Amino acid sequence: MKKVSRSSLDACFAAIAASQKLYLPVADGEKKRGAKYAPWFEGAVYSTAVNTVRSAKDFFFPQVEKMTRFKMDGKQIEVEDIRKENEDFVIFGVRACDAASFAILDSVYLSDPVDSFYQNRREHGLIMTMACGKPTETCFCSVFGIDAAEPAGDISCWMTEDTVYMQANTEKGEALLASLPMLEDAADDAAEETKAAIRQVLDKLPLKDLSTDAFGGDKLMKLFDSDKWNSLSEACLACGTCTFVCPTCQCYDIRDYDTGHGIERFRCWDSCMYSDFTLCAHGNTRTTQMQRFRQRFMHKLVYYPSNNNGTFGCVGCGRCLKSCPISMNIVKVMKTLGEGNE
Amino acid sequence: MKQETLIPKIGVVTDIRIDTPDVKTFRVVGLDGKKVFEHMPGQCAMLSIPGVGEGMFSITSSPTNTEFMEFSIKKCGCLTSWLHMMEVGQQVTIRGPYGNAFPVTTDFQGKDLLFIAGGIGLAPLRSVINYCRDKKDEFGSLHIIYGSRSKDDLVDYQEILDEWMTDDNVRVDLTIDREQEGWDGHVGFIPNFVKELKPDLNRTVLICGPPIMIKFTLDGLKELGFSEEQVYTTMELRMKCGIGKCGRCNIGDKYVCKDGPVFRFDALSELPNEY
Amino acid sequence: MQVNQEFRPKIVAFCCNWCSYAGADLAGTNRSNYPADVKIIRVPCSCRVNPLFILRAFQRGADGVIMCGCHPGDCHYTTGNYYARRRMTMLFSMLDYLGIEKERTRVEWVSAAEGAKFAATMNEFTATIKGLGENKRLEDLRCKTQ
Amino acid sequence: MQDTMMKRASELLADGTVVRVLGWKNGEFVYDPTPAVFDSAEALAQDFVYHDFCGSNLSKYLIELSRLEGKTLVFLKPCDSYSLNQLLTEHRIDREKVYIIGIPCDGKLDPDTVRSSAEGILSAVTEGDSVQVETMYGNVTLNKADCLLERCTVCKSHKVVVFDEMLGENGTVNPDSNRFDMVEKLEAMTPEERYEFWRGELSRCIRCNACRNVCPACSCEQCVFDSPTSGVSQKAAADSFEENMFHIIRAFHVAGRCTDCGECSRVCPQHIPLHLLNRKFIKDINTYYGEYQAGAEAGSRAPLVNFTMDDCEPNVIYKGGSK
Amino acid sequence: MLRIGVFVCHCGTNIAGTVDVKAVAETLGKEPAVVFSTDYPYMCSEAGQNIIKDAIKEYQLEGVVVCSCSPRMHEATFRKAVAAAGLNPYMLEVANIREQCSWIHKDMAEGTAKAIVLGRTAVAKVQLNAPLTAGESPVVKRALVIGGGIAGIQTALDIAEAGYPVDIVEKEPTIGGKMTQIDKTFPTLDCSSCILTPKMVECAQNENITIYSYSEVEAVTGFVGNFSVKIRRKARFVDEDKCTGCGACTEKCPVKNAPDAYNLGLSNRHAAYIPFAQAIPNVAVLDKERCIKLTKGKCGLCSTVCSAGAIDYEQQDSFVEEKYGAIVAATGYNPINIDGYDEFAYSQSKDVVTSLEFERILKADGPTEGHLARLSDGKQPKTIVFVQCVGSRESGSAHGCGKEYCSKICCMYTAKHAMLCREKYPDTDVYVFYIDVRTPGKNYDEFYRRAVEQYGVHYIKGMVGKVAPQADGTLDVQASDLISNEQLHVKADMVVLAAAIEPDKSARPLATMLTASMDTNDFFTEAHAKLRPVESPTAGVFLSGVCQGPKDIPETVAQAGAAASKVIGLLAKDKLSCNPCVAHSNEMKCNGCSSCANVCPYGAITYEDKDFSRRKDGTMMRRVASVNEAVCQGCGACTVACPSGAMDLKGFATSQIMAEVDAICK
Repeated sequence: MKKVSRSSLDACFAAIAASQKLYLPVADGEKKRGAKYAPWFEGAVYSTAVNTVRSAKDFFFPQVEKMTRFKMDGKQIEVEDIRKENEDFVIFGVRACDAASFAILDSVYLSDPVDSFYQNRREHGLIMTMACGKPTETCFCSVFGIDAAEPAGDISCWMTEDTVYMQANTEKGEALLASLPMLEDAADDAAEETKAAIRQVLDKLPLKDLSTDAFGGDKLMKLFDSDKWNSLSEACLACGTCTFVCPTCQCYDIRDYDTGHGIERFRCWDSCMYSDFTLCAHGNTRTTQMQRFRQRFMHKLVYYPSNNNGTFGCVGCGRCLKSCPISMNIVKVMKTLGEGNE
Repeated sequence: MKQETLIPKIGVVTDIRIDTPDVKTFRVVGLDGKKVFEHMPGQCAMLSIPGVGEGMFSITSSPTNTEFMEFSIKKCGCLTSWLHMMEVGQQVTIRGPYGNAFPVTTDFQGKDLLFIAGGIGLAPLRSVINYCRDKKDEFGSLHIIYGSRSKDDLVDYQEILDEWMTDDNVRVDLTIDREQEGWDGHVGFIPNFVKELKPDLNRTVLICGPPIMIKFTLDGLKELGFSEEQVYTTMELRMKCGIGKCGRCNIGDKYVCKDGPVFRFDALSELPNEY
Repeated sequence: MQVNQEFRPKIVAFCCNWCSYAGADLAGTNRSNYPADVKIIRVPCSCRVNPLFILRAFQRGADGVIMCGCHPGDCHYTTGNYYARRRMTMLFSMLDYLGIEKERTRVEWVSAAEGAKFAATMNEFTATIKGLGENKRLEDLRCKTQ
Repeated sequence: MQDTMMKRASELLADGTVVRVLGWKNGEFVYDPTPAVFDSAEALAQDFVYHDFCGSNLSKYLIELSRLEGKTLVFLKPCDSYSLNQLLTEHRIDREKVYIIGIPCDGKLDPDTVRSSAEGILSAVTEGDSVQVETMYGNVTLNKADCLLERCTVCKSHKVVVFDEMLGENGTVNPDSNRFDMVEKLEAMTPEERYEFWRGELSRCIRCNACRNVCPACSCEQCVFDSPTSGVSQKAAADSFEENMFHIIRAFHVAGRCTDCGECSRVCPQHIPLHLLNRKFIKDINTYYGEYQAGAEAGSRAPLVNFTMDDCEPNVIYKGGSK
Repeated sequence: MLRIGVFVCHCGTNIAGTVDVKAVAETLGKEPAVVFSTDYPYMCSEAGQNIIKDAIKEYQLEGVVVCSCSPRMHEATFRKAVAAAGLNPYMLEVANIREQCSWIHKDMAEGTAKAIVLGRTAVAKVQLNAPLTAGESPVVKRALVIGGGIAGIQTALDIAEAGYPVDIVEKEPTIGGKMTQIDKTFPTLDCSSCILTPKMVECAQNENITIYSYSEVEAVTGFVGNFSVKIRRKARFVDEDKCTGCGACTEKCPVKNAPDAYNLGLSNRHAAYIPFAQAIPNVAVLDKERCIKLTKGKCGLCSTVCSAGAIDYEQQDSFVEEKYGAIVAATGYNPINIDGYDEFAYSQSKDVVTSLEFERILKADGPTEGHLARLSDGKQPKTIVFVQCVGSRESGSAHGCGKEYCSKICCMYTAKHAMLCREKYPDTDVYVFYIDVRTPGKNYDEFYRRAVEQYGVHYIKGMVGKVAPQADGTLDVQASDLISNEQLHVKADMVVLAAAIEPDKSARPLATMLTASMDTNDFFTEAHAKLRPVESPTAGVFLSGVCQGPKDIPETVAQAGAAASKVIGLLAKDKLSCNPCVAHSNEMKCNGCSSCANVCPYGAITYEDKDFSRRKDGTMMRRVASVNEAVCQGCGACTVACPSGAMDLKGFATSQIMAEVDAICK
């Protein structure tokens, strides 16, 4: 384990940023806007807010990415592979929940056939996580077995009043820490006190007892046919907010754009909440908002675990609890469906 | 950098056959004049005209055809209309093959097969039929029940007449929905026709056609004594990205792109009715 | 080909069929010169011009968009240009509010008899756009020729 | 107020005047009630709430609800009643199918603001001018005025403009609202400054469409942006142009119809001050075509489907107004 | 993708002089979808057209682009050529490379480059063209004239004369209108009744004309060629078919104090009355406000004296519903109410009268039986002051009822009045205070000059500030003489005010029913101020007389005839072919919000509730717009007003214009 005083943290950032791109959470303008990831710059102030409004998935699965270009000439088509090898980058301050979300994204994008766009970013990205000193009421990562005191990532960090402790978990992380001269060695258990303090707070979180017993692959038909979906979804506006701030939502659409001098094929986030998500030439398989709403939560709580050894497709980051325009969210869904269904 | 499955190859249309007023069959090869890739019967490929759209189509030619692939495409939307306007020599983009295939090398081995198709639903089955005909030794006899709205809407009619009907190992029963001049064959809807024909109960069944036809035919087969375990269908209409990642194709926890498009009905009936 | 890389703007002019398009024709008949940068799209009435078209033009690389219609009160459809007038006022105001150069958009009423005015307007407008340079604030980078 | 509302709703359900009640349902935390439909007194008793976090505008839900059998009871705050009136004007809601109870409002709280001032909220109660917040990390007292939704800080009207009955006393229009101050501030900037300001804001857009979907004026059966021919990629901010395009056209389409209910800004997950676009149009309409408040009267003709022969010319933009 | 052919015209050297037409044809030939491209010296010539026709057949062209002169010149020509080759005429686009290219550019390279862009734009558009067919709608061969004044009468007579049935709806018990009340007409001074009455009689006698007097239009639906109109026939309590017009009821009627509208209330009539001797129809009416039988249930005297048994106290309003191919509005005018003009003492003195009241005084069947006399004391006035422009040409709204426009007829009738006074009563002093004297028109200025020069009328340029009734019964007229720049006092015995005229109050609701537009003064607007002055923008609705704007009798009659000829032209057709470039609504996208209907100048958009039941979701009724293609003129205002883009315009579709934009900016 390494450590650095908080006063030297900036120097540490500067050293990382000297060799590669470094992103870290900073305050996003006015207070109520919370935090966002931004490239480090001289004078950037690391925000300890829990959590950034947008998740860290953006780094690996950006909202829009160009895939390929086509030149059309009469009957001829020319395909241009515009992929470029990514540059190395570091994301600092990723919370335990987001760190756990990468495994879920990996299970989709790195399974065969591998998505090379995603893979390339993953290979070049280094994740420095930060344990949650001050989790908030919307946090419920522990429900999904995530320990906010012990975040994953290439490097895990803990912050106290005056010190930041860093623990490399991978070779990549090891190498980065080794390259930072301002780091001092610390005892392997140096962060234990901090972890204990964090766990004490985690134990007080209002949602810590949320039960997942009613969910999982084996409950598929019972949950699918539940009549509670109607009332749960009645206020849903069919916007994509929850899916776009969600660290594990990974649906996309592939579209063509005629630039006037060629066709650009790009991929963009899509949302299962949108009415035309499943619309195709033969019709639409999910015509009501209830069906679309159900799909999102069934996916996270039933379908995904069914195909992934019981791992849920939610990491309890709480973003949807904060962002949903009508305050409907996975916690309410779980509680409502869970009632009498354990 | 590694091969990216979402980045397509170029295919050239070398032949266009007009099957029915709204179905055309396109022959596609790669720029080198060879098949773009190998496939198994029931698998699909993503065809696209950049700027117009991408669409998943079942490969209707048999894998035993070593020269080219064929796609029978019905005109029903923006992309298919565009495809129908193509001329020979037009290039398209193509990626695949996608999805599972009919279990021709496993479950179907040695079995007598019954094909039931409605309209353009013959397209994915044609690949299996011709595969089985070419590998006669591996399969029992083939029974094909095929129907369409009218005589003019029967896809591959010439091939049916010239090749299938002349094959001793193949029995073909055709029907059309309504009486028509110049048609002395059977008239009536497929589900009833199947019931009338009372096919052998030991046959393994492959159904493809409009959802309503599939539903009633399946009911009819069950009445006759067939079990769901005997019956297969394909749902390639639900495929979008082709690789089970874009998030659309799931029926319950099954992804049509990965777990399908070929399903046995006993597996399908365990899933939510959202298809 | 050209040695000096003079900036040649792309200008789209929407002209109503009954007055301004006829005015443009008259400008031609009178051999009144105006820059070839101006290309005209014929619409039945100025009220057919949707703000979407104007934004689309900028997206696709236009540097200036001008809309011409019958003088207020002279609309072939009696009231079309009154609606167009309000719509364009609102749209232009919004573009300006977003910091997009307001001089890139313009409305001019040109009657079928005002061939000279049409040519003069186009000369003047092209000069203004040339002065402003390339449209940067409402461009779509994808559409720029590489 | 909550009890009075519940009592009255139960009465109307009991006497058959209405068959369902549209209101707010208790949330997980104090600040997250969800709009909900109740069909019995029991359901009301169990979950119905009304408090200072019930900011969401219920009027848009009535488009669907008024198509159902039977009457729907809805509670409308002043802002919401303007939206409802506008929807009536546009024939989107059948007035006969709605029973409106007007409820006075003295400002709703912005959960984001409260949350940003108090982490780990366990409860929050308004007491007079202050909000008492209990958090996991201790108690905090906030000034209510500092926690209001933006629209409430510049409230245009405390008057419920359409109702079948009022609970409590109806308020009045607030002619002294300074809701255009920020618009004026922007107008006073140079175009370059304005451009920078809006680029900064609009580049944050994630195209989640929450602003559109919550907007009572954006009630189209199918949005123009949801058409494959729109030339805009609907859900992807594929280029800065698309952000501009979406927001300009959205503002344009609601121009003269927007009642300034502020829902767009309330729901934006990225906190883009979208109301400043709508208010610009409202201000322009007031300046150029005479004072007009959408939704103030059902049946009024929206300024952009109206004209006078001596309207100003579009070049008024070049002359006056902003720099 | 359509198979497109491109045809580039040289127009001699007109185009080829500054545009390299070969290069244009060659470049456009390489565009995707263009399967044939050529150039020719004169595309519009027969040989040129044959090239197009042949190519359509040979290359199975589905779309044609002609790069030539302005489409305003030869679009129709090429459409015909294309149609002759079996292609839909609307599958053609013209790229204007002459007026908008070769003629304005001098540089060959520049002209050629632009011509290519214009051609490419047309190719992009035609790619999205759809075959259009002009719809047809049958024409009901019957016309309706609303208003039975001289305008309506003349229009009806002209239409009837051409052999078409025509109905007149008149809200008063008799046709004739304002002209019946007038004494003499300028500039010939012939008797108004003498020229009007024969026309009224002709109306009554013409078999093609049906007069619905004492009737009003209640509702109008339909569109050009096919209007349905509901007419309310107000109860007159006299059976029109039985009444002989003998007048017995009017003589015996005990109620004698009803103000006589024919005399503008200057005298009284009975409750049972015939408006005036020459009324058409010559049928009595019972004034239901005043008739004792109808108000109190007693009396019944008229019934007893009526030998024809025509009196029917139980009569109710009845309704007639009829179909018409064309409708003419001829609703006329009224003088404005000048009660607001306190300074002229109109409400204080009986001797301050309006010009129309003065007409009644001069006319033989008026309250003074044609003697020039003061209404206060019956004495003949010695000094008469005429005040011009009372309520006309008033800017702002000093009196709340003034009009900004010129009423047009006042200068002339005042000259007439002044002249008549001086001729019959040469000892009368006549003063006319005016702002301007406006006398354009044949023999008009001569007429006015005669009043000044021959009859010695005192014309004074200046405004009357005040009229003060004096104790001796005279009126002190205080005025300014703007020419000598001095204040004047005239001691007058009578003051005549030339009150402004305004459209009849019935015009506004009628316009709403007809979806015809009106200006802010409630005059009907014409389809084009100069070129289509007697047509309303609403197809099938025509304008006759003052309802369109102030005018005098000769002008009214001229316009009435013009309107009639337009109606005849319409009714002569068996079917109307509609403009195929019309709006249409996509019901799936339509919100039913009425934005489109609000901006439609033609009232072409209607709404209906339609069932949009979706699978599983039960019934769903939605209000959706539909466009009447026979009425829509294709301006496209609705397409932009529609927020959801449900409205589109055939021939100028959003996608087409977008494609043009894209092509230009490429």
